[in-house]
Amino acid sequence: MTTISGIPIYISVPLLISCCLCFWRIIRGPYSADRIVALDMFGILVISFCVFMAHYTDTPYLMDIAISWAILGFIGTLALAKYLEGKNLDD
Amino acid sequence: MQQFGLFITSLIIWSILTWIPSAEEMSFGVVISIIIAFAFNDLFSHNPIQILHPRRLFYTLLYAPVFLFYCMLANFDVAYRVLHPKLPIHPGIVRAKTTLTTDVARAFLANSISLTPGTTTVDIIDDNIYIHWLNVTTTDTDEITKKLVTRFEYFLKRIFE
Amino acid sequence: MTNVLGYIFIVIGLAFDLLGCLGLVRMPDMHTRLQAATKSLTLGTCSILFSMVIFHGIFSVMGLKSILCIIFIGLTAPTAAHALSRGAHLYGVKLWEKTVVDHYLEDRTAKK
Amino acid sequence: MNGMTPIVKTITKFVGSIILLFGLYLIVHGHLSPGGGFEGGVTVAAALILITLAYGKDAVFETVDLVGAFLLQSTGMLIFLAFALLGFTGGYFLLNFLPKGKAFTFLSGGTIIPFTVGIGVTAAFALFGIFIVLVSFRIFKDTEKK
Repeated sequence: MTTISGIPIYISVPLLISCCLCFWRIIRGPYSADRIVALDMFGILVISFCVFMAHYTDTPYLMDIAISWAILGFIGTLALAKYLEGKNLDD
Repeated sequence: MQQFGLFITSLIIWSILTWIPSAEEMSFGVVISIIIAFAFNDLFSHNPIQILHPRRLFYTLLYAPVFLFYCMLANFDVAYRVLHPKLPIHPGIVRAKTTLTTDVARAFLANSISLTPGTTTVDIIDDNIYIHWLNVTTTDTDEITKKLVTRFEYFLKRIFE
Repeated sequence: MTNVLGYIFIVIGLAFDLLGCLGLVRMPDMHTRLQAATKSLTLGTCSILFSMVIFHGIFSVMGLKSILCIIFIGLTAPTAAHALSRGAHLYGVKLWEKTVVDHYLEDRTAKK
Repeated sequence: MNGMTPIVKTITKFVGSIILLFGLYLIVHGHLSPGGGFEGGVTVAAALILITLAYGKDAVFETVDLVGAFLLQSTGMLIFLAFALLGFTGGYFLLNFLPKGKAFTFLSGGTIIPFTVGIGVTAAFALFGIFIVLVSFRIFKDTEKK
């Protein structure tokens, strides 16, 4: 069966199309807020990639990478939201 | 009390991460849980044992299917609006009232509203909760409160207060 | 039988992921994009993770870590959406021109 | 002073301890799973940065300020150096002198666990020190302008 880095092609192609749509919004978005939204959603898509690779290549420790991606994506989004508010950290 | 609750929570999550836990891993987990219980002592729920009250557990079990139903409904709603060629949306940010008082209940109310059909919480100031709504039909505060907030408030009031 | 159930969950997850990203492209302004994307991608990824619980059983490495990941995403994704929405509104992102009403802007300007 | 909205503060209460625990898990399991000293240290620093973002800078800076961060960073380096020098008891530098257990169990690394703990402490507090420096530099510049 045709695979892309271990994931069957009927699963990886829809995910890749979703990633391309996110990239289109990152390149195109008129404000920086639009780009941050697309970046946040891209992080959630990467979690699905990690889970599928862990399942199909039978390497369960890739789940650790999925959890840390969720953590760092959340903190990055919060920091960028704080930047958008236009405040310093002490007020 | 709250340090003990944090200790038990950390130990459970540690045993999830190191499945199947052996004796040496669990003894290391006890040390790490003690470190976390002292590092986070006033950054956790102040009375964690109260969530095990039978009335709260009963309403939590009742709340889960209701929430999942609205979550599924939200996704079909989004699918309909995205796939429709004319894009049938009338967006707007509206004001609603909430009667919940504790911060935990308000946070879960905001998260529930964010995951249900056509609504996202923008901000909570005092008793006003500002909601971005995809399909604005009225701008009256009482009617919006009845339509969007009350269906979760009934459960969350009994779970967290 | 369990395999069929797991594949049903995977198909649901992939379909909602795709629809959410389509909403990210088609919607007219930032708040509506945030709505479509957050809801669809949260449920889509959670259903993919839940399919792993069905494939491997709950008490395995994959199953337990998937449940931890589901709890984490379910708590954090709406919170990130809320912070982003508030930040964008304070930053001054313009709403769509057909927007019906904006009580938040009225109250913020009235307070000043 | 007052950080972000109450919703973010409440969710930080639930999530922050999980992030710190996950960082410590990555540090300690460096020889069995992806991760190790540096990656776990980054996750621990991320937990501290999350609390700083959500609660304002006073919540963390009263326990760990700039001097404390650099002291703890040096302590991590000293842990690494101490275990490396202890190798001379058996003959040479960086010798794995602790007993090595069965492969793929938790205590199979010998001195790898103390080494990764040292690297993790160093990475965590070095990154947090950089974060403090960036934040306070920005405040200093703002006050200077006025």
